Amino acid sequence: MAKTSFVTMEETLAAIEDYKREIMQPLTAPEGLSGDQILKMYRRMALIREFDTSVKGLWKQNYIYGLAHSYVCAEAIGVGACAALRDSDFITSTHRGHGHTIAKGGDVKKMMAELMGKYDGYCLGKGGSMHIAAVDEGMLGATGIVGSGMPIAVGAALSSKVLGKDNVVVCFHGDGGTNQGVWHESINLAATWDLPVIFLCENNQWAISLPYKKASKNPRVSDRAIGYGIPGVTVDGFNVFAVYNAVAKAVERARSGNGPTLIEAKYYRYIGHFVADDERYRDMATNAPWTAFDPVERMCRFLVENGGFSEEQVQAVYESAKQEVLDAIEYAKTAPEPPLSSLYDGIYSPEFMEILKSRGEYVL
Amino acid sequence: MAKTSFVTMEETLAAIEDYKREIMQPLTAPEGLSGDQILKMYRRMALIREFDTSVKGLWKQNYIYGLAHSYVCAEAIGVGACAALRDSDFITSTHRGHGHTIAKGGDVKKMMAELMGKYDGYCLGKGGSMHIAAVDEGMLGATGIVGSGMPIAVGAALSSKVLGKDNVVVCFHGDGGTNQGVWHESINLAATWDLPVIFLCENNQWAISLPYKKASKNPRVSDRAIGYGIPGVTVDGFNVFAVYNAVAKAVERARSGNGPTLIEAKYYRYIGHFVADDERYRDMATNAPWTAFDPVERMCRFLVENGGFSEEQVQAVYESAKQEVLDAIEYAKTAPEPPLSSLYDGIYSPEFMEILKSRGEYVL
Amino acid sequence: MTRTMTIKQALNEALKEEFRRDETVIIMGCDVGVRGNPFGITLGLYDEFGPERVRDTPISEAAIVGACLGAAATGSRPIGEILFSDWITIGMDQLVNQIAKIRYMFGGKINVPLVIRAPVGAGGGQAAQHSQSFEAWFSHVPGLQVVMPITPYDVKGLLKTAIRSNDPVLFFEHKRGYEIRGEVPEEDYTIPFGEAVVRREGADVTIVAISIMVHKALAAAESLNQMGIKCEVIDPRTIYPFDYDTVLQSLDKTHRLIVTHESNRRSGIGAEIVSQVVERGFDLLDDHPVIVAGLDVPMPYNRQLEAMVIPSEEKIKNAVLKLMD
Amino acid sequence: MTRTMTIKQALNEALKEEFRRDETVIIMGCDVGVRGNPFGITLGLYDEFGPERVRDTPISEAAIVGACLGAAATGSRPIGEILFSDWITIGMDQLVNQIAKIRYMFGGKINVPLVIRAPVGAGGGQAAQHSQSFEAWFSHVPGLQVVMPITPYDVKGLLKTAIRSNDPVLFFEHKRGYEIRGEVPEEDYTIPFGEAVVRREGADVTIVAISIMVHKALAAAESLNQMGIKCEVIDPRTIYPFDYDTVLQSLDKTHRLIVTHESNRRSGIGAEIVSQVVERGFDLLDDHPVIVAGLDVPMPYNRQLEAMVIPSEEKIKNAVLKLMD
Ligand SMILES: Cc1ncc(C[n+]2csc(CCOP(=O)(O)OP(=O)(O)O)c2C)c(N)n1
Ligand SMILES: Cc1ncc(C[n+]2csc(CCOP(=O)(O)OP(=O)(O)O)c2C)c(N)n1
Ligand SMILES: [Mg+2]
Ligand SMILES: [Mg+2]
Repeated sequence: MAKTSFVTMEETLAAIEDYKREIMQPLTAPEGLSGDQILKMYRRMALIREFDTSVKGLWKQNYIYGLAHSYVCAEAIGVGACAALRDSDFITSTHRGHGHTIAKGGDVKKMMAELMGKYDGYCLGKGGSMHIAAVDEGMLGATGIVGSGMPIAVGAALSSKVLGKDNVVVCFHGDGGTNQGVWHESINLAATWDLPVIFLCENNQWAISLPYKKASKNPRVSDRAIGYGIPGVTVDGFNVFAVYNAVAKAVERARSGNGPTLIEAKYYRYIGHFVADDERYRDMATNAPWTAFDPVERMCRFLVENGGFSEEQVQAVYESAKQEVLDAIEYAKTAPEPPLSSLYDGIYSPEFMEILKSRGEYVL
Repeated sequence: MAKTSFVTMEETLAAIEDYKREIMQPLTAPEGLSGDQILKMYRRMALIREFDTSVKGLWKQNYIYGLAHSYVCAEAIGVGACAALRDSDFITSTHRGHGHTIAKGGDVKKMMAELMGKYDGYCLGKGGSMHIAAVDEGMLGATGIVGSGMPIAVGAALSSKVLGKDNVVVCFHGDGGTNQGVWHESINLAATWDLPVIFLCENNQWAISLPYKKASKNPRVSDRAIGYGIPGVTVDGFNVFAVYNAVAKAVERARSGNGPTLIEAKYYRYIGHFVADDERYRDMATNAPWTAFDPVERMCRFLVENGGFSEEQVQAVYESAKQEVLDAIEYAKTAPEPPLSSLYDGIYSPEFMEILKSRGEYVL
Repeated sequence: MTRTMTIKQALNEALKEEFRRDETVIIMGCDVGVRGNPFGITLGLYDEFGPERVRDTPISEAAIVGACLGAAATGSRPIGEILFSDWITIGMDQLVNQIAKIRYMFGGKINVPLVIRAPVGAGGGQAAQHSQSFEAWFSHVPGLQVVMPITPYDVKGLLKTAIRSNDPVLFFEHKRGYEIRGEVPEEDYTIPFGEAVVRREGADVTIVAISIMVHKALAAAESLNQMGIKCEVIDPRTIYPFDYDTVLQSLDKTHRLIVTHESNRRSGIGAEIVSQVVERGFDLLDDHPVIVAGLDVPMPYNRQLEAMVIPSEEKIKNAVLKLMD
Repeated sequence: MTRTMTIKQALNEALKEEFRRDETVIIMGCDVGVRGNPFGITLGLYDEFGPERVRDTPISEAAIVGACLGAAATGSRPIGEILFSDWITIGMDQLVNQIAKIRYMFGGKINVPLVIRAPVGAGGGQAAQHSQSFEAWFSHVPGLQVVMPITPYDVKGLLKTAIRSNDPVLFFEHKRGYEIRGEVPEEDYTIPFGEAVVRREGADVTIVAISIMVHKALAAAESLNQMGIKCEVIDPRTIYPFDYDTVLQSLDKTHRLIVTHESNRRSGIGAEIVSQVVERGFDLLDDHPVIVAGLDVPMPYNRQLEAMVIPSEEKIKNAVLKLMD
């Protein structure tokens, strides 16, 4: 534990009371979601949980290079949001891209291969965890620079409008990201132009070592929507249906031409910031009380207690997700490395690379 | 007139009604301002008016090089704000720096010399209009990049706090500037750290050819304060006392350690954006109705009708300001050009320039 | 059929033709719509193509640049305008860390057909924040293309190539060059990137001149011609890709190189060109290459000081004379 | 008395000593306070100097850089930290258009005693947005100083000079160099900017190596020594000002130049160094200078591809062998 910590145990318990009183919403299935759809949501949550739990171990064993940020404890947000989208809709991501990729329907094999730097990976081994992208599934990519995905989402929404499509875009970002300049510019631009984009803040109350209360005087991110003249709402970020409902409403609004919504999904990062985080900046004991709201367990309980599913059914879904991740790991381990000759591929478009090569540039 | 214009005459008249109903405040002298102080405020407004009216002509005659932006019709804001400051307080400026310089007690001679590129100018002829600065008077300089003065103001306020001084800083910026990323970052940072800075938005409803309603969905800039957890207020920007009152209150708050305030002074730019503006982007006829609120005339009327001054007294003050500007023009015209040997002065500190020169660099 | 027109008109024509040809082309930036851009480059676009495709933006350069990327990645061909290239710094992260890298980072799966147009260049007392040219910076960033044409024919053909390209292009127009006149054919044409033009032939010295410096170099060459010195003046037109073959061919004849650009000397594009030339053609050189560039000073406002900083015809002439000595 | 310590420790010590010496020194950046910076550079500062002077910031790089300027202009000596130098792009306008120019624009009236610290460099699979070094960009901007030391002794002495300087300094630490050990005296000392160090003497080839490349160049030199080739390895330590005298003196002996840096080759600092050297000492050179630098590729994630891009000891060796051929 850090000698100095911004958050004491007392403050933690008080924050939990606040969460329970002001944010927490009961987990109730929304009208119009079939049992199958709900199980599919649970399965995606399970996939994320299993995937990102494996990543840490694989990183420690040196199968995964570089850095990796886990989506564990945020599963409800990505999955709730993407369940309200069509396949043809887009999302933009953050440094926590694994969860977004799975939530949007990405393939864990291709993702794990990418994390292991393999040629079968989503980015041919060139991106890794921080730049995971599943463009064909509408996941426009993770970024290692906080806030930098914001205007990209706005641009994708602009295309939708200008090209006369009816795609919407969900722009995921962290609470830390809300204090970047582009956050502001992007929301203002999208609001002014009534673009079909939903700004979804994953407020886990920390930006690495800085609690949100030390990063902004007003702890309620959604209040900022007022300044931009758009709706703003705070929802229970541990609750997949609460997120689904808020996003579904915002999607409807966006798709019908009425512009963006700012949604704050409040949860808590009760795990380390990234695979190598020693959390020396906080009292690790303060994490434990928050685990009571574990979104995956909560969903599991709901399914059995209120969802009309048997424990076995639910367990089987989880197990199949687990197996899928295990298969992905095996697959990725044996997948081929990128050929060295691929080094220059993709710096520019294929047709331009041709020209450059014919001039003697970028020839290995 | 532009074939297409964002603001019709009808909209203009409606906007004026809105202004009258929601924004306009009666011009009443605040408690605690002596007659002398009030006359001094008027004199500064007159100085600005005369100075910036002259600039256009001098520019056309090629006495002034580069670009220049007039503070005409904004006089009440700079003067009202700076009247609430101490000499030791700081201000940061925009591209409309002439008014801010005069309002903070700057010398029109040195400023006019600067505009004419002379060595006696505030910046030794190196800055010109767009970079006018009167550092000794606490005017930390104009900038040609919209929004870029914001974090500088925050830094000056930070110094005040860290060094245990009790200076406050007024950060002037335009409505156009509110949509820059640094605007957001700066206000958030200052709010979080309770820094002694007042963000004063000069909302003239235009950013060159773009009306504010096309730049932001919520036309009320002060609403954004909510998101940052600080007070936000909109005042009559044609009214020197309304601005004074709002700033005085914010200064008190800031000086006693309670952090920033966002003040929106709403007025209207019924003149061209800069010396060479043909205003082809709007119907120039829509300017006229706004001139009814001319802040200098309004102040003049107040002084005579309610201020207890005779018409002669008020006229004499105006005339003396006018004369001061005429003198400044004469002075500047005959002031010496910078010696060519001064070219490299000030790229780095004198001591570092010495070192560089001894190495054979920056030797003319 | 060719007509004579200004660079400004050629740019405007290129934009209109591309907007007509391809409905996915859009433009955004401060004052590009109703005002038609301060220099008049986009005049008439708003009226012809409407507010969906011609977008006046708030002053949010980072978001503009980033939104261009998002739009490009999803099927549009956006053109972003930054009114003075000095302010590209505000959108620098989007440009350098997203736009230039996104195709590569994501395994080649994203197309980035976008153009950022920005006037560069000094003169006219615009001082330190409105006078810079950063082509060297952007040529340092793999993934970007950098274009700096300076005749009406070239701006039109290269802007069309830029708009049709599937890679991000920085298109730098010299703000003191908008009134330069020249011939432009009526037919549609494009100009490939990476092909320099020999603007004047000569056997004594090779002058590689960037953007507005082409015209100053030609003037210097003309005056040197009267003294019997024959300069070859090369306009590379694009900074990346860069046509070193044409430069080396010229050096094979002249054996002397001058590179001239308006941006600062230190770590400027001249340094890159010299370093490439010495690597590729050291033995062609009789003497060391000379760079005639902007002095390493923030641009001063005063007219006389400004004139000292901006490289002139005179300075090129003197450099040639010294080299021929 | 000297002790052995790591670069990380030397930086930490320099900071603590300057904080004790001068109450106007402050630091701000993401995670510099309670966490003591991800690499541990600022460990202990928060506890010793408190939250007024050691400031954890929101993620607002532009405001951080700009606030440093405002603070510097009004009597503080701020140190701003950008966790990866790649993200300086976010504060680029404040850095290039305000910080670098404000003294000059305002006629010399504003002091700018500030330091921006930022780790540079590649390796470890951090991919395209966490691996870049932009020293060439900043040396292109008059008004800035650029420092890139790579021994514990140098980082400590140069950081102190930077903090005490009245001009803005970009202080680039190589993130793969934090554990490099070396001797550091106990007494207070500073190192002037612009003085290179000859790290190894040799008469055959001069290798100018930037930052981490110094260590790779030394390793290459050692191995070449066994083949009878004597390399002189020069560590310039500061990029601007740059010590060309030491390089030219060396070339007077060796007549062969290799410049090596990790940042991209194209328009990199190597190009600037080569262009200056050929201008100042063309006749000293027997052959063309060679630049061994990062390939012009966004940094790939995959370990093998990454290793192809980052310049290695091997590549330096090969370049020397080819030059000696
Ligand atoms: C521009 C930028 N500044 C700093 C960092 C270092 N960094 C990586 S993640 C992170 C915290 C992000 O916080 P938040 O947006 O709340 O996302 P979270 O990690 O909490 O999900 C920081 C500071 C970065 N990647 N980019
Ligand atoms: C970053 C940047 N973008 C664009 C411009 C061009 N420009 C100069 S002034 C201006 C309008 C500024 O509007 P506002 O902030 O409302 O100030 P006003 O001129 O209305 O007083 C613009 C767009 C600029 N100088 N800087
Ligand atoms: Mg967070
Ligand atoms: Mg305005």
